[in-house]
Amino acid sequence: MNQTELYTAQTTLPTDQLLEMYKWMITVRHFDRRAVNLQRSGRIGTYAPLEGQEAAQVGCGFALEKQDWLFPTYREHGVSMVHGLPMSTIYMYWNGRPEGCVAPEGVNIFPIAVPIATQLPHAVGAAWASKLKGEDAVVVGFLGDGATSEGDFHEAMNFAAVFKVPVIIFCQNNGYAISVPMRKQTATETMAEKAAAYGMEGVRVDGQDVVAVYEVMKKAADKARTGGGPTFVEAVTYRYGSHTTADDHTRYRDSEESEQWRNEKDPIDRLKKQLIDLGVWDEEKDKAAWDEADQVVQKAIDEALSADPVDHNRIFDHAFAELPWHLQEQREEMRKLYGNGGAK
Amino acid sequence: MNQTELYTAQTTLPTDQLLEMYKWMITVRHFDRRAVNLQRSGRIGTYAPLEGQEAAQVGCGFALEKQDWLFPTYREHGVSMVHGLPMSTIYMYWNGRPEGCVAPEGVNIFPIAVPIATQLPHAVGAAWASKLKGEDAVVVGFLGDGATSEGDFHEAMNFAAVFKVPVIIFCQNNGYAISVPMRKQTATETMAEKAAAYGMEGVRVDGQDVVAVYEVMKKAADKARTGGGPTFVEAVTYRYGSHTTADDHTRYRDSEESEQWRNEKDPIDRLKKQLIDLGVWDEEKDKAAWDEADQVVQKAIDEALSADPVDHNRIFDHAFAELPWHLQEQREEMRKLYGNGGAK
Amino acid sequence: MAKLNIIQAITDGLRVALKEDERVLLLGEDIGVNGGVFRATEGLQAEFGEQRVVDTPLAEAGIVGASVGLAVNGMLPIPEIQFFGFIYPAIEQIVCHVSRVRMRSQGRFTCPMVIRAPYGGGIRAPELHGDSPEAFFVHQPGLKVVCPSNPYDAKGLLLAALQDPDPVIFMEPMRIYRAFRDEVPEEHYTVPIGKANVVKEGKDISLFAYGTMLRVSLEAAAMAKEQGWDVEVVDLRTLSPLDRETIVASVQKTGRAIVVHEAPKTAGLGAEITALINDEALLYLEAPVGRVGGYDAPQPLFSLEDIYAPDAKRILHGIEKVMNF
Amino acid sequence: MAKLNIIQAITDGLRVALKEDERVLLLGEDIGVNGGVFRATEGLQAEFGEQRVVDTPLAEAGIVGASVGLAVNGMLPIPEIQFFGFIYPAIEQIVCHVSRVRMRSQGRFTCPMVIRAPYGGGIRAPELHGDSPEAFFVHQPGLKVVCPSNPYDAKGLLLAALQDPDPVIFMEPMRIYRAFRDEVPEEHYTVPIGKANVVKEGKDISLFAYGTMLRVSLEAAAMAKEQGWDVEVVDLRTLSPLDRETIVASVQKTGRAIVVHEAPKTAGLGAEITALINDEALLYLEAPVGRVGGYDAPQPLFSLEDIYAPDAKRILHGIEKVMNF
Ligand SMILES: Cc1ncc(C[n+]2csc(CCOP(=O)(O)OP(=O)(O)O)c2C)c(N)n1
Ligand SMILES: Cc1ncc(C[n+]2csc(CCOP(=O)(O)OP(=O)(O)O)c2C)c(N)n1
Ligand SMILES: [Mg+2]
Ligand SMILES: [Mg+2]
Repeated sequence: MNQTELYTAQTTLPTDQLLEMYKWMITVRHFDRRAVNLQRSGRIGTYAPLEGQEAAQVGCGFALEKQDWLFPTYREHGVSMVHGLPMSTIYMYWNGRPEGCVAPEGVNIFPIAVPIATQLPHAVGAAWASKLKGEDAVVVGFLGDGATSEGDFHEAMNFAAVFKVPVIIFCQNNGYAISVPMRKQTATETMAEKAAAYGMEGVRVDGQDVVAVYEVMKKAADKARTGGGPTFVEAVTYRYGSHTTADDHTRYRDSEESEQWRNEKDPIDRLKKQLIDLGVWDEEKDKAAWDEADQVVQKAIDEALSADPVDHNRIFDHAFAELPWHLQEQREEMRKLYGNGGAK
Repeated sequence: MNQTELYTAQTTLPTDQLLEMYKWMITVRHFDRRAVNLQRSGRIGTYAPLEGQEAAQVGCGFALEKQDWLFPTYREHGVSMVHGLPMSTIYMYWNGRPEGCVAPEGVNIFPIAVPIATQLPHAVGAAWASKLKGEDAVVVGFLGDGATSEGDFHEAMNFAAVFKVPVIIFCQNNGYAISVPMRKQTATETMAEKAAAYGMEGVRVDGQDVVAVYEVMKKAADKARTGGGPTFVEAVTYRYGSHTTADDHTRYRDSEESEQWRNEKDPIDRLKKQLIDLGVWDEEKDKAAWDEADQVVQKAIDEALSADPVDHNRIFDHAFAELPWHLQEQREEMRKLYGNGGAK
Repeated sequence: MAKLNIIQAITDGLRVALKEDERVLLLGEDIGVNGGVFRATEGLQAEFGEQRVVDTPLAEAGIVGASVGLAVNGMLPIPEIQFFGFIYPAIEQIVCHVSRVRMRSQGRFTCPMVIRAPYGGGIRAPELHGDSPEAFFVHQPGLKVVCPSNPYDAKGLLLAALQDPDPVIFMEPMRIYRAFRDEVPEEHYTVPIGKANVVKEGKDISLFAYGTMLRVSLEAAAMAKEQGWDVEVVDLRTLSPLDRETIVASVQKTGRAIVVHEAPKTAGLGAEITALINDEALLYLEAPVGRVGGYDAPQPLFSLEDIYAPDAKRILHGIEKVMNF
Repeated sequence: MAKLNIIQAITDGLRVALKEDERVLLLGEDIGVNGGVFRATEGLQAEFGEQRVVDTPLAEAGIVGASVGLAVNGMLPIPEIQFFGFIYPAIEQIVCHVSRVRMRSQGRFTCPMVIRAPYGGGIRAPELHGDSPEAFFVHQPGLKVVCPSNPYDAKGLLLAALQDPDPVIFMEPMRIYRAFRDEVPEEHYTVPIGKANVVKEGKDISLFAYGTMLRVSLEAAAMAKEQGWDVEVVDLRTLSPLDRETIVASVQKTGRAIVVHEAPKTAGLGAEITALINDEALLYLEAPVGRVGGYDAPQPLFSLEDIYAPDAKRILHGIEKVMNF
């Protein structure tokens, strides 16, 4: 039942889907690099880069249906945009804007959970509701390697298995929790083997191979959708850069390590080579694709950065459905001191 | 590395040790039955009976050295008395008396932890300290089957394995968490298999066979003492009675089940038969042993119930090393209203 | 009308909710076939099935965390925490998520739920079964906190909490679960959240209490009567948001006030109510607001619990101090 | 004497502690080779080894829970919680155990430790990095809570906390970690726990603040000066137990008071201090005690954090309300 050797792609996908995946992966990477630069130039706040993890996220995103739910961490930009979250929304989040947490109606993406692993019980609960309502929506709860140490991970895994809910617990094992390497995080060789402790299927997949990730997630999603219950998926991947723009990864690991991943296991190079071998891709097409990505990303950046200043009434607007007296008075005082914001 | 089929005794022990174990087991059982009756007759408060779990606890107690530490739950009366906690202390605990939490100097038994699984990180920390100080004390953290669902269990198991501390996590799987049977608690067949998720050795042992429990615990303790790190032990056992005297087990399980355990797997009957087969025991000796147990237990009860009324100054005596001003004033007021207690 | 005690009124309220709203789902430890350790869910699993009255694994963060996901995806969960003192492992879920989902998602998602928990001491239970950490939840924005003191309010507040679009912490006074019975209507009715109840009018001093302490306070008020002091007793019923109007009006009338709770005195509800009176009625005060709470020492084992929690004698002493100021 | 900022003073205090007392052990997330996300433990693992400065798995209950066992068995742990807003998963360990071990064991076991955590907003960090849940720990008996506002106090309070036989929550004002430098003695010294500090004498109104809010309050005091109000500014330094003498003496002198903190206003420290003043100095009050806190709404994302937390303008407005009462 448990697959703890690295799962690699068994089949190949239709060319047009591979092309679509590839374009998404470069878009995600470009989005990410621009975000890092925006932070450097002081135009957005602290940002959590994902460069290196594009295949894990795009592969996951492609395996899901529109009605499915995501319960993301702060690093799920890639899968979130594939699942329908506007890029500009994500940029706004990293600019500390409330709109940055709001997915469009019909896009089932829960706001980013900052406290580690706390979103996993939510994912299990949402999947439970989906099951109770007889809907065919599947839920994906995201986490990293470090998050497996938190009690909430344990409780969520156990609830998922006991109630056999349609959830996939998707762990992107990028080798580090900020500065802490996996070997200091757990005494196991893999994360996937932890699933057995819950009587849950666990799969370890090459997170740099978008097709492998897609296959594993698709299988898990189909299983969940047809009443087969939860799956734990460990995607073995790597973040090339720092934990966030506030972090300096050279303090805790030698750059050779990340260079090696970049040179030998880059998910984009890898797919690009496949596409070229298939004879459906070349450098010219590639340049065009990056240019297109740049336009899309630029548009999102312009939108995010040109948005009106945040209306400070938002502090109160959604604190409660109906503001209790003390919040009403505090809002009044705020308006008196700092202006009405957008309030009528 | 993992032993998930039921471990049964490989050797037999010296006759005098078996006799000693047997006497302890009947003493524990007698202590337990008297406690239930004392509660019924209103002379102590709610009590958590352990009848049926004597072998698991006595076998564990015998495997430990004087300097070893226990971090018990509310049901560890048996192992606690074997390890040196006076019976009268235990009775006082169930009478809501502060002295009931206090082990004699030199007896390393931490006060009972009521919040489920919260004592396990303490056990790991104490074992860690023992390792850092280069002492050869081993620590045992106790829990039940239900407790494996709590986040603190998970975090303690992971810390134990990552820091490779001399701790044994000893789970008495008595089949129920109050009314909730194991199959609703976890989707695994056993508790022992959960250890693998932490890269820890897990052993499942017949908790009704005192020798088997002794062997497994002795091995785990020797391993811990010699730097081999932690072990998770699942002792498969059963509580014949209710969760506590405030519970009614007939509401959630049919009494046949417990009758069956009692008739077919009783740890005391089992050892008694062995002793008789060995030709070292007979009914006469047995009666004498129960009489002796009765005297010891009666003495403890007299001591516990004849103790002076609790001095209410104890509310403040140990709140802080030095009472801050507001507690001093509150103590003054208490004395004014309710008398000095034993205060000079 | 049936005469029910508090625990029966809660069971009745839960039954009404399960009947009326298919989104309602009860989850917790031992609430199924066992009917809960206090029998609050007695018979409900048999009546509504294992899908709607669910025994969970032993994990409070899991119970509350799963409830967040259930609520966000359209259910109306009623998680039971077996004792309020066992809510601590769920505090991260409550403080980081239950209370913030609406705000974080700017209203895109909401998290209505009623978290039930019996609180307070007095039943000779082991340690930590008697904690009263309500101040934590009153301090945390995004939550409401209610606490009934009688069967009628218990059912009415429970059904009001379930109608509330925001999450509510529902504290149950376990010591008086079965202490007395009231007429409780069979049908659906609500007791409004945010409204206190003047249970006994008086002109000399206003006493504010809730839950278990209400009746003890009435006792103290009767004793005070003998000393010629006419105590107005106010049952707060909702601890967050507080019913400022009723509290302030009462103090403006009497000019004196005292707050009573089981929780430790320092930084408890008494502090907030004293501060509220300070804000709104300082000039009416003829004496400092009195606070009678549990001692600022960890709650002791049960042999000392009666002396730890305020009793009528201690409350009377508090009243004396305020009256004789 | 070296001029150090707050973060350097803390590092220095930790170094002194590690040097002087072999029982001392630091544990937490990313505190080893990375030196902590704020560099509070910079260089300490290199200097004292992996046994004494320990990177733990990502689990706060585990960190604090293991610290209980370490302390009980003779070590003196200094767990770091990466941000105060991430202490919630450890609250069960703190409230049920850290604070109660001495009482529960009647002194047989003790649990001395210093739990360090940076608190408050203002650094443009993601959500929940800016929480200020100190009121929880002030309400819980068995704990002490301290919060320095400058480098000298930071080292002195840290070393005092380490000498304290009881557990101490050590709040670090992250927004001003590097804001300014003070003369900080190299050697061991302590700033007594339980003693507030009158940083600016004044005769018209007493302002009580701590940590990050101290300097903002001094700004507000300067602005008030222009309006002719002479504000006395008191740095509480210890939040539990409060320095009653200093607080009361100040209010008796000025007749007016205001409390400032970043945490939400309702049931925060401001409530307890208002109640304390009510208890001890009611008759001296010429106006209600003012409370300036964070709004009673969940802390927003950072684009709104400056308007959420009190600034000099809001504090001045609070002062005005009290002065013009
Ligand atoms: C409860 C909690 N503790 C600590 C943190 C601070 N923190 C943010 S990310 C992180 C490391 C997470 O590592 P991992 O789970 O591997 O995810 P990754 O960042 O590598 O994607 C930590 C410790 C937090 N956000 N929440
Ligand atoms: C955190 C917490 N939640 C709930 C409880 C109430 N409770 C006490 S014992 C118990 C069941 C424990 O079952 P198990 O771990 O199997 O141990 P056993 O009682 O069977 O020995 C529960 C739910 C508690 N004490 N602590
Ligand atoms: Mg990681
Ligand atoms: Mg059990």
